[in-house]
Amino acid sequence: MAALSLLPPALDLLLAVALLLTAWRALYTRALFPAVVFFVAFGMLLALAWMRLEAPDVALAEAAIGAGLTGALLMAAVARLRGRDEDKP
Amino acid sequence: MPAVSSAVLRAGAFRIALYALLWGILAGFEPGSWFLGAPAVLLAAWLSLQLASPVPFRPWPVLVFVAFFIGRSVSGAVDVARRALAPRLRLAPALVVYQTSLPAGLPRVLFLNSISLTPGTLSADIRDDTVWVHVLDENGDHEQALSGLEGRLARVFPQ
Amino acid sequence: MNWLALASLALGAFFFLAGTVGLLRFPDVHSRLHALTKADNVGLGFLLFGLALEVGSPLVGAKLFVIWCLVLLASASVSHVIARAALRRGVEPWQR
Amino acid sequence: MSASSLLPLLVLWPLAGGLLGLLLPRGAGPLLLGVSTGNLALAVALVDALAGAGKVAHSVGGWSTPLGIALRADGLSAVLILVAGAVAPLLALYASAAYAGRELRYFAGLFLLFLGALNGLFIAGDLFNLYVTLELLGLSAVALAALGGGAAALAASLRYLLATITGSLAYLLGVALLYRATGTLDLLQLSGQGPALPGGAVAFALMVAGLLLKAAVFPLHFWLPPAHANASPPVSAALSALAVKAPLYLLLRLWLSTYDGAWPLVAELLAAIGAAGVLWCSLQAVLQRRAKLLVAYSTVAQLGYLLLALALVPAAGAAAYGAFTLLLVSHVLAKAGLFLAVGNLARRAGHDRLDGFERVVQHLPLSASAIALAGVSLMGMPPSGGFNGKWLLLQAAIATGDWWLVAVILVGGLLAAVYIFKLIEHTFGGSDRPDATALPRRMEWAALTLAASAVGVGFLGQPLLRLLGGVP
Amino acid sequence: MSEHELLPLAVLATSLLPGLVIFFLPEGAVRVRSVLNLAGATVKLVLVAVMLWGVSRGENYAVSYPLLPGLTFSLRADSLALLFVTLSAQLWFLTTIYAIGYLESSPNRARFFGFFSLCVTATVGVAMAGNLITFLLFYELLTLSTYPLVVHRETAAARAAGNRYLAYTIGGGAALLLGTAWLYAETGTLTFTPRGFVDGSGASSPVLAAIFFLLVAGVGVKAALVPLHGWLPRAMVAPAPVSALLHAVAVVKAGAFGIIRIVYDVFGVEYAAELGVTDALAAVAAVTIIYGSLRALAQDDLKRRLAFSTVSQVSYIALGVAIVGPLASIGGIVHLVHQGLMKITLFFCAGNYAETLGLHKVSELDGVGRRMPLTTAAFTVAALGMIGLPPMAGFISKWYLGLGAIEAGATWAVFVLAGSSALNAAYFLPILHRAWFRAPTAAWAPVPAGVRAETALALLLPPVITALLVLLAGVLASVQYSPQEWATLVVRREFYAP
Amino acid sequence: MTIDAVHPWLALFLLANLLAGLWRVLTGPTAADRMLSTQLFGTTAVALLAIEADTRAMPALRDVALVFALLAAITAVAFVRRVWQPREGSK
Amino acid sequence: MKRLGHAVLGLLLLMLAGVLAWAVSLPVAPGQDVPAHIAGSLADSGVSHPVTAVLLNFRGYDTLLELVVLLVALAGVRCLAPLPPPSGGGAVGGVLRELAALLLPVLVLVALYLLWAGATRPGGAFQGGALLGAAGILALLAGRDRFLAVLEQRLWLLAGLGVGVFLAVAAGTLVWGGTLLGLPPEQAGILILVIESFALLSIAVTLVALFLGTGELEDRDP
Repeated sequence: MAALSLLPPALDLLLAVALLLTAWRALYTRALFPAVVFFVAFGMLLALAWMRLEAPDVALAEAAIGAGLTGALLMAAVARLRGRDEDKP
Repeated sequence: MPAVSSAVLRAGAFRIALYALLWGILAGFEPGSWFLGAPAVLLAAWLSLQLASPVPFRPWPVLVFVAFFIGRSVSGAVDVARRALAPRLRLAPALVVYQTSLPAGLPRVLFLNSISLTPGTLSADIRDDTVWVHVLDENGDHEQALSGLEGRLARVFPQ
Repeated sequence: MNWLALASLALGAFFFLAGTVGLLRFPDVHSRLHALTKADNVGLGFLLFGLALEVGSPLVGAKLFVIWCLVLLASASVSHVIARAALRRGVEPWQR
Repeated sequence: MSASSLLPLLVLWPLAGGLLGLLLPRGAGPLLLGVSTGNLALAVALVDALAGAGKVAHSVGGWSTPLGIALRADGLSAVLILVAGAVAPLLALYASAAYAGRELRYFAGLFLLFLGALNGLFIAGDLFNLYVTLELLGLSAVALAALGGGAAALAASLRYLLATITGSLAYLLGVALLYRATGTLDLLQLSGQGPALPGGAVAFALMVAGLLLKAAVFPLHFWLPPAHANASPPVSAALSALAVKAPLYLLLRLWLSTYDGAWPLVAELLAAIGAAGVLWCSLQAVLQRRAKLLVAYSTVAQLGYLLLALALVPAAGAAAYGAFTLLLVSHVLAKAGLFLAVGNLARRAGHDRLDGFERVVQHLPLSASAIALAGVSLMGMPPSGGFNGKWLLLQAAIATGDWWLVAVILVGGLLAAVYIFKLIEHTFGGSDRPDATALPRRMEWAALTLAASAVGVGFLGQPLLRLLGGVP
Repeated sequence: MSEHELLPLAVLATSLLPGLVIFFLPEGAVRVRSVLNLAGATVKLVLVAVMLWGVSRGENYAVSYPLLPGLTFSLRADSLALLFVTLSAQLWFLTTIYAIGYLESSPNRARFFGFFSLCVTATVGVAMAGNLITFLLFYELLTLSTYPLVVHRETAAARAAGNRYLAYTIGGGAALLLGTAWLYAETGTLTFTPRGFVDGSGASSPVLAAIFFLLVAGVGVKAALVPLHGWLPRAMVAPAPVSALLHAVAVVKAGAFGIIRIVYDVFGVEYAAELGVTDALAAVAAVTIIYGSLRALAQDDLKRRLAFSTVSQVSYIALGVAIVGPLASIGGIVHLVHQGLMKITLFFCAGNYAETLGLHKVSELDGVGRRMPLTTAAFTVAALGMIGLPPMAGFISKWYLGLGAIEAGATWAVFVLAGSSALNAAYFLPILHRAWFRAPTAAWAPVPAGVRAETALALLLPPVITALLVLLAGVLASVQYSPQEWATLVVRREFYAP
Repeated sequence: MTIDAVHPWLALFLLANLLAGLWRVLTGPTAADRMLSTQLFGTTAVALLAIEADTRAMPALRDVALVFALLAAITAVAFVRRVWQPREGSK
Repeated sequence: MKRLGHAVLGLLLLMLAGVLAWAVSLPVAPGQDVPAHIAGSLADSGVSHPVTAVLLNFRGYDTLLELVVLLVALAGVRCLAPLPPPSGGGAVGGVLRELAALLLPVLVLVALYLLWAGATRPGGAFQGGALLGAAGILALLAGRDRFLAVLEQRLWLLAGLGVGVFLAVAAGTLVWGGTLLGLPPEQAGILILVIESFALLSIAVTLVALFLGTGELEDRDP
């Protein structure tokens, strides 16, 4: 069972890695579209992070705003900047 | 006031019941919840009627279809898993064309969605009655699988 | 009951894995869509089924079922629209 | 009106004004001017109240902490609210000439909401409330940055948006950790507790990282120059002068109060970052070929000074704290004036390339003077607010024996002189262009007034320091 | 606020306010501008005279305003300050007249006269600064207000010269700032005190020596000490009144004046000597004197020759200060005034040649004495004064310097002075020879219609007056209120006061 | 071994799975390929939330899962309808 | 070299993540008595659920500011110079139309459920409004945009209503009670419901308008 008690930290570790990774890529990816996708992923992961922090109300808000709407909004924004960098790495 | 057809009335009642059930599931059938729940259900039902005209269906074939669908889904997943996890990719994708006779609207959309969830097929486009289906393995007998699926759906929605 | 739940959870996890592997290994958008729609949804179904068994409350089970249905609907629709958009944009499906 | 009610009013008033600005179909200009002037009156009233009491507080909803939110103002809050309040009517004046129609309406709404957020942030006594105000401030800044801009402004503000949201989230994560560890969000109750808390260091790192990103401190400044340079002049002025100061203010509060100035390493790190920022971004400013980019890089460089001052506060005390405040105040005024003035030049020339300003000194003498006066403060020449801040900073650095910082401060001042005079030099010479459009005079006067007050505050060092009070 | 506080402020205001108003006057308002300028200059002269009279009777004129804790803006009219204030007030008056004539039809005059007035304000501020921080304040203001004058013509050459000027002076300002900040950190005060305030402050000698060099390097840039002189010859692209002002009154003198203040009122000349820093200063000054003269010899451009002459001559002041002793000090301080009078005459004359006849080079001056006798006479008086011939003012300076050097046992300095005088003669006498004794090589441009004298009156009067002053300062050297007597008053305070 | 003990492993596994999906965002090649991983994220997040709701006895997390499920399609639909429209000249 | 850089960066990220994870897994403070505090004051707050009580009463000020955040976001998008509207592109497919028909009623239902849930468990106007907004966006994307006409006419009124009502309540409490948002206990419940409902509507409208940007919705500005 000792190994088991290490699991939650491992889970948090993985989550933190994912958060940092997506945040970093969202900010530093030159092309706009991949950056936006990373940001959407970041938002979803953040909802999971709030879950781990035992803040279900924040998680709920994050799920609604971060996971669902931010994506749509950013897509609409990208559409307005068409012809820049979609489909490019 | 325009006459409300019996089909609409029946569909309305059915949908109210459905959404009430949903509300109940969400709110845990708490009595106090219906204070806001009842208007919510009515609103949802009204909206639903605005968006989709009533589609008559037969209850029993629905259940048959659900069972069939779940079975096909699982085998679809198994199929994909096999292909994904195999050491060498065994894919021979192709686009297949299929003519459907299902009525437009819910039946046809259900058909398209079911195609995507059953083994080896993915509905990729539709124009008029022609469905483009993307298949993972061009060697399978897709025509038969698709018509089988279509047949079961046709039984759910009588024309 | 317990073992059924466990098996169901394991199966769910397995399909999730398969879905991800497919997403990474398959050669083009269309075939990746196959992997996502089929494997992940079924994986989620098994997982939720296992969890529902575990909890044993019909209300929770029903809620989980509703969730699954919604995911199914969303995922099938999304895969169709993406495949359609890909075709209409002129992305040719990969061929051997 | 009791002094305590001033605090909520400072938030409600501009917020209500902003809402009206968005709702009302016309009358945005007078609304903007009226509300921002009213806000200045409130700020002055607050300063007046503080002069007697030293501190003012208000419990929102009547709930005591940790349940409710407390609003508090001390000397630092008052100074910042005052300077923001003083800048606002001038920016409003400028904007009411620079914009018209729907642009003016959106500017009015957004700018007043921005002002409300700023006030709210400076009086917030609660970590989560600080987060919300920070978010409001960041978003209104992004919105302003995109206002009326073309595709370049839009792309820049999108990146600004991503940066500011990421920054807020990092800060929020840190707040969540603190809350988990203590069960309170109140700054007073948390004061001094930070370092000893389990996870306190991580929370600190998260919050600092988020704030530094939001403040565009080198090397997290990448988003600032495009965003500030592509915005329209009153917006650039508001952003460069005010928006980026708020996160630094918060950083100071957190570090000095919640964390009690803990960990010498933090001081060293902040100083190192600040120094690198001063040098690198001053150099970047020198190398720019576009005036607004030059000014934007100057902002990042000046933020480096603020960070230096901040880093010295635990060791040097009042001198560094005063340096932080005076540098901040003078930079607010100087940078606002500078951006407006450069905006005037650019508006006349139709672009902001340095080598095509076409003898503007002849046609826009007031704007050229504004550049010079703002430059005096930015270079830290006496008499100016910038000099006072730099003097105190030098004293602090000498007192702590940080000679390398002394060198950085001086070299930074020299580089500032280089880029300011590069700007000034390009306003001389070139060919005449009599066909260029004339500018409304108040656009020139607003710039000049701001720049002149950056120099003028050099004579208000003593009263400002008295209002500021000791290191909290 | 008493008159004792008001007067220093009023002296500043007489040039500051007209300057600020002029900025906002339309370009065409020539009359208003001229009246404002001259009125300001006149009032300033009167006020300065009042202060001179007061100070000589022991009155104290001072005003201060706190800037930061421990930091004060402070103006004080002590005898040394008044020496410089008087010089700049007089010369500003004359230069204003000259400039009005010189720039009669050129563009951007509002800007020019605005900055011109600011420049004088800064100079007066430098003179009356009661502590190092106020000194620094006006010193930097001087930099800023002279820059637009240097680039006034807006040509590429002017802007290049402006950039170089800034590079030097801003760098100097930084050194001065560092020295000041460090000094404050070490001693806790910056107030100018007769015989200095650093002695006994507890700071270590090496630190104080370092501070001394920082401060002197800071002011040395403006004083054009070699090797910090590079900006000066280039700044010659500016209009003649600007050159006159830069060389004779404002910039260069502010630097030299700073050296005096730092040595006397910050360190105290005896303590500075104890630290050993005066020897170094004397050496630098000596090198500058010789180097500047040698370079002047090689210039054909008249204004450049005068510029290098300035480099050389200003260091007489530094030399006088650095040789510890009352007589040398009198020589140095009095030269502050004398050099100003002489050099401004020379630049006025050079400007007249350029403006009236379009002559810029030494080699073009053949026979100019016949065409412009008054100008050339004024030039001659000033040039002879520069060489150090009695009864011109320059003789007094060199006399005291020489005596002082012997008194202090620094005989090497006498050789420096002699050498320099020889060099001065070598680069001035040929000019005089050409002007008076050679036949003109080309036909002169005709005298403009409506001008009766050899050139416009506004251009002619100022050099004639300053030339007369050069003569008077030499002849009446021992009359009360003469520069020499006033310098003696200053020195007495430094060396003999209790 | 109780069944609860499986949950952390399961969650860890799913999270690792999700992380692997990030690779697709990085490499593309088409914008749609990148979008696919957000679909994967959505489904996985629902699963994770359902598991945690059980493990931590926080039924509210199921509402979060529900919201995820409801909104799973929106981003992708917005993508298709706004960003990834047919190019000019394609069939 | 680049590879090495990536490796180093990866390592750094991993370390950073480790620290973060460690911090998250720390035990919650034993002395934390906030829930008890809240329970003690709940009766006065007008709502039975701690979270909503926190959001709307104890921390109502934060909620007000958050509503303003949304408004700012909307203004930010709407103030952009009108760009060419997004190419509507191909026709809406049948699948999408049906998806909307099936999902929209459920979204509305769940949105209202969340509003109701707010009184007793996590949920409330924000989450509900977000879902309702999402419903609007989905409807738009699926070509079900008849409701646009209403938005066009009354956009700022609808979007500003939530903040307006809230600000009015806040100002009222400040003027009459001397305390910002000091809700009288007897009326707290109904006031909160009023605020919540308007907020729900405004949030949804705001989100939809946000999505629309400047292209499709005719700007009714002077």
